[in-house]
Amino acid sequence: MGSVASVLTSGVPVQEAAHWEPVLPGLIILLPLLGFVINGVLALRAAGWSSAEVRAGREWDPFAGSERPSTHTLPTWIGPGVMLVAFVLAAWNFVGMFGAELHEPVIRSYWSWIATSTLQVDAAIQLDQLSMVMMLVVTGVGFLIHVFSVGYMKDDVGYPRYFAYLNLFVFFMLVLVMGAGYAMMFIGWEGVGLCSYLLIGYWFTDREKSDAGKKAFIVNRIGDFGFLLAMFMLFQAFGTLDFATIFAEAEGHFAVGGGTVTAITLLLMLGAAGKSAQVPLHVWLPDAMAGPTPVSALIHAATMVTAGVYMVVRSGVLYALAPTSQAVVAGVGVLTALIAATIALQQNDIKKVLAYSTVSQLGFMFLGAGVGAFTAAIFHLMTHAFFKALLFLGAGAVIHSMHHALHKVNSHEDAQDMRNMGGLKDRMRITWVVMWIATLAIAGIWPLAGFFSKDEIIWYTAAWAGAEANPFGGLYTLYWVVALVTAMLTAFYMTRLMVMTFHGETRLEHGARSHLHEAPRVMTVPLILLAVLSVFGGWVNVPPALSESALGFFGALPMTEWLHHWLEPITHDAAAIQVAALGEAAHDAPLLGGGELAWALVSTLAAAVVVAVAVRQLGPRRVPTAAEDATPPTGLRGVLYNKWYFDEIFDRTIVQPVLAASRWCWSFIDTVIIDGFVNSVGNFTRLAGWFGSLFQTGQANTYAFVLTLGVLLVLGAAVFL
Amino acid sequence: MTDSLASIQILYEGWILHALVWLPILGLVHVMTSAGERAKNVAFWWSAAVFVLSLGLWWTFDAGSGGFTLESSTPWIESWGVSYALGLDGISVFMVLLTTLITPIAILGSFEYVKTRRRAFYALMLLLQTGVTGVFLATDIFLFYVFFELTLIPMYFIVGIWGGERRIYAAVKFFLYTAVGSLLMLVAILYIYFSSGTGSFSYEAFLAADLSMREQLWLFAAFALAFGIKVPIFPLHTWLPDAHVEAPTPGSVILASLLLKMGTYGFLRFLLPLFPGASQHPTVVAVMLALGVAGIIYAAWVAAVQPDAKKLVAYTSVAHMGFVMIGVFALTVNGLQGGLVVMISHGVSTGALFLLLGMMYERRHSRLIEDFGGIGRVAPMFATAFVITALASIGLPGTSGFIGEFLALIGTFETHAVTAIVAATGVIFAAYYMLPMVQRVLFNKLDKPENRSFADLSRREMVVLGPLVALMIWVGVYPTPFLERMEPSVQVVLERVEGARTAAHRGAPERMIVDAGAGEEAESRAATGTVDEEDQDR
Amino acid sequence: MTEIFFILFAVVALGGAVGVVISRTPIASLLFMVATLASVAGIYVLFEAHFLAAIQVLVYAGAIMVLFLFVIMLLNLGHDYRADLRFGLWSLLGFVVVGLTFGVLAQGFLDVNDTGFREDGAAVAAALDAAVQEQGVAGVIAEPLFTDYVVAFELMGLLLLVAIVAAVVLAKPRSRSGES
Amino acid sequence: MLSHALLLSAVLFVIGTLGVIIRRNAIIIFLCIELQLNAVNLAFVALSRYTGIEGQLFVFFVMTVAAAEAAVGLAIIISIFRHYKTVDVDKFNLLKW
Repeated sequence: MGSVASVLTSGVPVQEAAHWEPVLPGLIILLPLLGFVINGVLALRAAGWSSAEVRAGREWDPFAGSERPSTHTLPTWIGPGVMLVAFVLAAWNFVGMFGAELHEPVIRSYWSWIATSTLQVDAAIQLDQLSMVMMLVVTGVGFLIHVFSVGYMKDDVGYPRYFAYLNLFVFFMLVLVMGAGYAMMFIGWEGVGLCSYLLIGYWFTDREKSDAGKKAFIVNRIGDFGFLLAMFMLFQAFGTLDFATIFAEAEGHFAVGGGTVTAITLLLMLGAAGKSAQVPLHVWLPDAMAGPTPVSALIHAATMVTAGVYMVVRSGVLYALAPTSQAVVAGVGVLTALIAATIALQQNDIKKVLAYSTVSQLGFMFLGAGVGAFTAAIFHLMTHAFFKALLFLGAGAVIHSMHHALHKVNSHEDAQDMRNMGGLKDRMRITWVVMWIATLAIAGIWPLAGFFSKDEIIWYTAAWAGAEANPFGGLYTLYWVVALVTAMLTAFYMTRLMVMTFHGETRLEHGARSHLHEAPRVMTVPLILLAVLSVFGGWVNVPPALSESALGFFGALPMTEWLHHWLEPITHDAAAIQVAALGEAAHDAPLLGGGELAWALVSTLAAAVVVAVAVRQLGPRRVPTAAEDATPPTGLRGVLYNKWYFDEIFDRTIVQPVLAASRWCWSFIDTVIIDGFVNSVGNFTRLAGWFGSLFQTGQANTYAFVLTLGVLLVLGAAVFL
Repeated sequence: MTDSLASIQILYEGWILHALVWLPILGLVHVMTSAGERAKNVAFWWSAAVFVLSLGLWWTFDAGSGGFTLESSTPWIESWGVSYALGLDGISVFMVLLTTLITPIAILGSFEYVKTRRRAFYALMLLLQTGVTGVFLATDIFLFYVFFELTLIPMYFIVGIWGGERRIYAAVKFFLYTAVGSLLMLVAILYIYFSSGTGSFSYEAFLAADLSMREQLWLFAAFALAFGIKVPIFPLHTWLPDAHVEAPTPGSVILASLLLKMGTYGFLRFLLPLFPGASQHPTVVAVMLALGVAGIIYAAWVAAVQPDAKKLVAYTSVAHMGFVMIGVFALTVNGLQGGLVVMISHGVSTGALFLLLGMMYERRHSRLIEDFGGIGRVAPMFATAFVITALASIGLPGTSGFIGEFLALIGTFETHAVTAIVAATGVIFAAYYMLPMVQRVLFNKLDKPENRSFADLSRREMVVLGPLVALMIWVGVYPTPFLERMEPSVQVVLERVEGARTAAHRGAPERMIVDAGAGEEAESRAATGTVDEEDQDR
Repeated sequence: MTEIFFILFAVVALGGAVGVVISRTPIASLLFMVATLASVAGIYVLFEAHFLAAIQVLVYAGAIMVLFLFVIMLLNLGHDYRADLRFGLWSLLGFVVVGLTFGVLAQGFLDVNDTGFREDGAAVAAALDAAVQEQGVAGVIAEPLFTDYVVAFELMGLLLLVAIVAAVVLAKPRSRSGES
Repeated sequence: MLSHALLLSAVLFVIGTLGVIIRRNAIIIFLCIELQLNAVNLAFVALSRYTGIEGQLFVFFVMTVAAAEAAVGLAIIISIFRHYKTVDVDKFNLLKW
């Protein structure tokens, strides 16, 4: 992003506005695939050696020879290398598009994928402002995480396999983001589901980890079910699945608030809820922490989970046409944010806290998309990608060194449990500093990135709550209040995390303390870069109301509302429809009134107060280590600790009944009824045979008797009939 | 390139279909005369040769107007009007190619598996290939019926002799189940033969038979039962798990990939065209869709709790065929094409799955899922192939499974939205039954010592799985050549059913004049305004 | 007049028949059988079938019953008598079925009027008596026997021959197969 | 008179049949069969009076058959007796499969 600022100021020659030729867009997608293929081959080769060793009874140790095993060298360069080239290409195209004031999306179709007489789907990609932003985030943050992974996964046996999966994930994510229609998006949609399945279950020999992977895939599949149905309805209505035609003809086909469009949007929301872990279908994300930490950073923080938000923003026109589903999206978003924030308060596993924090922030993004502030949602998505990735990678660094330390004294304490940490700030200085930056950013403290994006979402919720013709005005006000509360909660649990991990005296065993060391440079450099982005990322889209004020450095920031202008061609139609449907957004908040600037000041000051209070309160308190704190909390804290019992509820109401039904179907219907009938037909014939044999007694008399019976019957028939 | 194509086409004109049907018999003779060990190689090379020969069909087959191409008909039993007639159209070309592809692969896959009476085994496999190819190519109903019954016998012996413990029960059950169905069909065939009055068993004669709606409904029921057992449709499926569990691996592969397709092919070739009135009848369609959906959900649920891996995969076949049924009876172009693609992708993916299970059985002599665990650590190539095949089976986009299921569902949605919605839940249940198996076999701890010596794929096994995996991905990524070739034939079938629907709506008399003569046909078609179809009565 | 004779003969015949069935020893049932045959021959006479009556007594009572007597003597069955009457379910069923058969036969025969099935029954009877007057009792039978039914007559000869051969083969102790 | 005769023949026939069913002794069964034949002959003769001489002719044939049958039957009984040492029908059930 830094390079962008430089290009902007140097004033590159603006190509003629009308037409802009993308530079090798196909290559951006192809590169990660290439990376996957090469790394895949390397992985299979390495796996071949390791399986040979395992078959011979020994464990395979690639580090036997040099410090740097042969299997690691190539993937180290190909994995991140491919990402770097893709990022550079994306940036280059961004610069090109930046100058070209593009209005119509550029669509490149490579081959016709499905071609029946009524359904025509091309393998086509679509380049416009929205997909460009997403591509930059995916490849940019992706590249930093790849570099971090080099350090993090250094002593893992399946190193090439890890990078193969990571590249495959980026490939599918790009297909999702750059797809020119719902069908292409669906390929990426399920593809990233597959990669998250493979990466969560990366250490597949561990049963819980592969269970977590399976759970993620099945829950995603439930979301994809909704997405599929939405696609069928779209095909039914438009006869095609391409974005261009659908969004152009949407207004013609649907009346505002019409039945089908609401159904379509709700089903799309179901798909988004599955993928972006919103309330009913969020259960898989916390378990997904079983995967390696960089995976959590890339997939479960920065890119995959934001796919749902991207899809909602991309189908903005449809959502604008269905106010009810907009209210539902916003409602689900804010509800998720609240629930996840409350759960995060009681979690002890550092990654679980961050996981619930992600779910909560995603809730905010859906709130933004729900109320129609699509730009705000994308803005928060971008800034969130920066500081959440930073938080996860920081946590990864902490876990890495904790693991290393505990390993040295070979104690079996959980390296991820915050109750075993404490006082790491003097050992891991850089990580501590960058983590604080990220925490302040996510808490929404001025001037960091989080403040601008989250504040804009909260403000738009308030603004649209006051819109004249908004049928859900009251509801939006409630959303606004809950959003404010959740923002405070976020500040609190993040500070709790920082305090428990870095402050106070270390609860680590004495021997292990000396082995705690700062992460190697290959891990800290991406951390620092992300920290820079977390600080300056927010200045990309400073709202006009704030840019002149103190909060906006009195106009010094060059790119006020840049992102808004940038995404104008995408969000323009949706905004127009929304204004027509709900009327102009109000200029001051409901209930207490006050402008955007006022409320921005209030929220950032409140956040600052919460952080200060939390540091002062939690700092001195002695936290029991994991061993001592055996009894799980009870009462309200217990409910939060047990994640509002979502897992148990789903297990008892859905999973067990289906399993029981399956067993019943097999044992009863299949074996007893159907097979029973089939076998009984067989037995019936044997039975008839046995009955017939009764008459063959062998004595002449019985035959005489039967003979007479026959005579009787014949005579009787002759005489009487 | 095009003129060489033309030359191949001319080259292929008359004899190719007959060659495809009867070459395996020559192979059979050669196998019987060769020594025991060499039998498998001879059989493999013969079927591979037939496959290479059939590849020519892929390029020379011009879909044209959807009717039969490369037709040839010589009288066989004069007095009854039975002719030995073969023909190829958009629907059967893929089935024939699937047959010629799967048989050599199944034979190659059985090199280590079959140890006793090898000559007889491979002879039966080639006989089976002839039977199945005959079924797909016959355009004379009598000849079709002969081949339909012929395929039963080798399969019966393969399951009965080389099978597992309860093979006799399974083989007898399989044979009786199918025989009962086909006898009913024979009755129906004879009924049409006599009522059509043309005194010939040819497909055109049967198409021209004008049957009242009541007759059509009864005949539909008879045919549907015979093919329903073969497909298998929901309540008639209990022979499949037994047959699969007890059958030897190559038997299972052929059974899953080819024999099930004869059922669904029957629906497309006979039920829809011969009884258009009945097949578009609302209650009939409702019943068939209900059975199809029930099959999908029921089979998925039952599959999830199977301890035996082969039985699990057998039930998944029932689920996949459920998709074909809803696709076919949605009576839309997408539905039918979706059904056809599911048939192809199921043939490839389930065939590969059974081969993989066979390899597991060869190494560990057990089919129970819990006997395995952590195979991924010990056999990475095997694990990769297993995961790709499993993904194709549950229909991940980018694999053939998805194309079929997506088209079938979208086709069904166009006419029967609710059915499509319920059937779409099958997508979730697909993951519900497949992923636990993949996890319990490949992932989890490598705790059992026997699994440690689980050898990875040998070169032969890679050659067996290679083409199947490649086909799964090719159809998933670039299905257009398949869709183009099947399109015209599907249109022809649909027009017949459409024609019947408009005739029924216009309150046509009880005895529906479906196809009496060109003149009337043109007039009735012009009346309904659909495009005039000259080659309708070729 | 003939009515009384008929009743007499009928009673004797019935008594004999019942005797055959329920008598304890084969010899007794054999003698009852002879009595029945004789009374039936009497009835033949009442129906003007004099020749047949003679044949009945001569062949049936004389030859066949004697043959039976020989067999009974040969197998000296007389003394080892056991109650071989069979009671129980089977005989009950037997009675029922036989009773029903009798009911059906009786029903069948009741609607036969006095002159047989044909209307000109009486005329036929008269013609028959005239023929008897003219050709004699034997000639009446001989004439059709040797003209229309000569084939049947020859077949009868053949049948008897076969029966004789069969009887000899069956009854002869099979020395070869050591069956004796 | 005719109907009485026919009734008599019916009774005789029925008694013969009953004898065949309930008696165990092969010889007695044989006698009962002869009795049945006689019943039929009686009916023939009774009716031949009013329907033509053929009736009597047929009785003639029946008698021949009866004779032949008696001869063969008794021969069988003798050979069975030689093997089983009894003529009780229940003892030999070769007919049972």
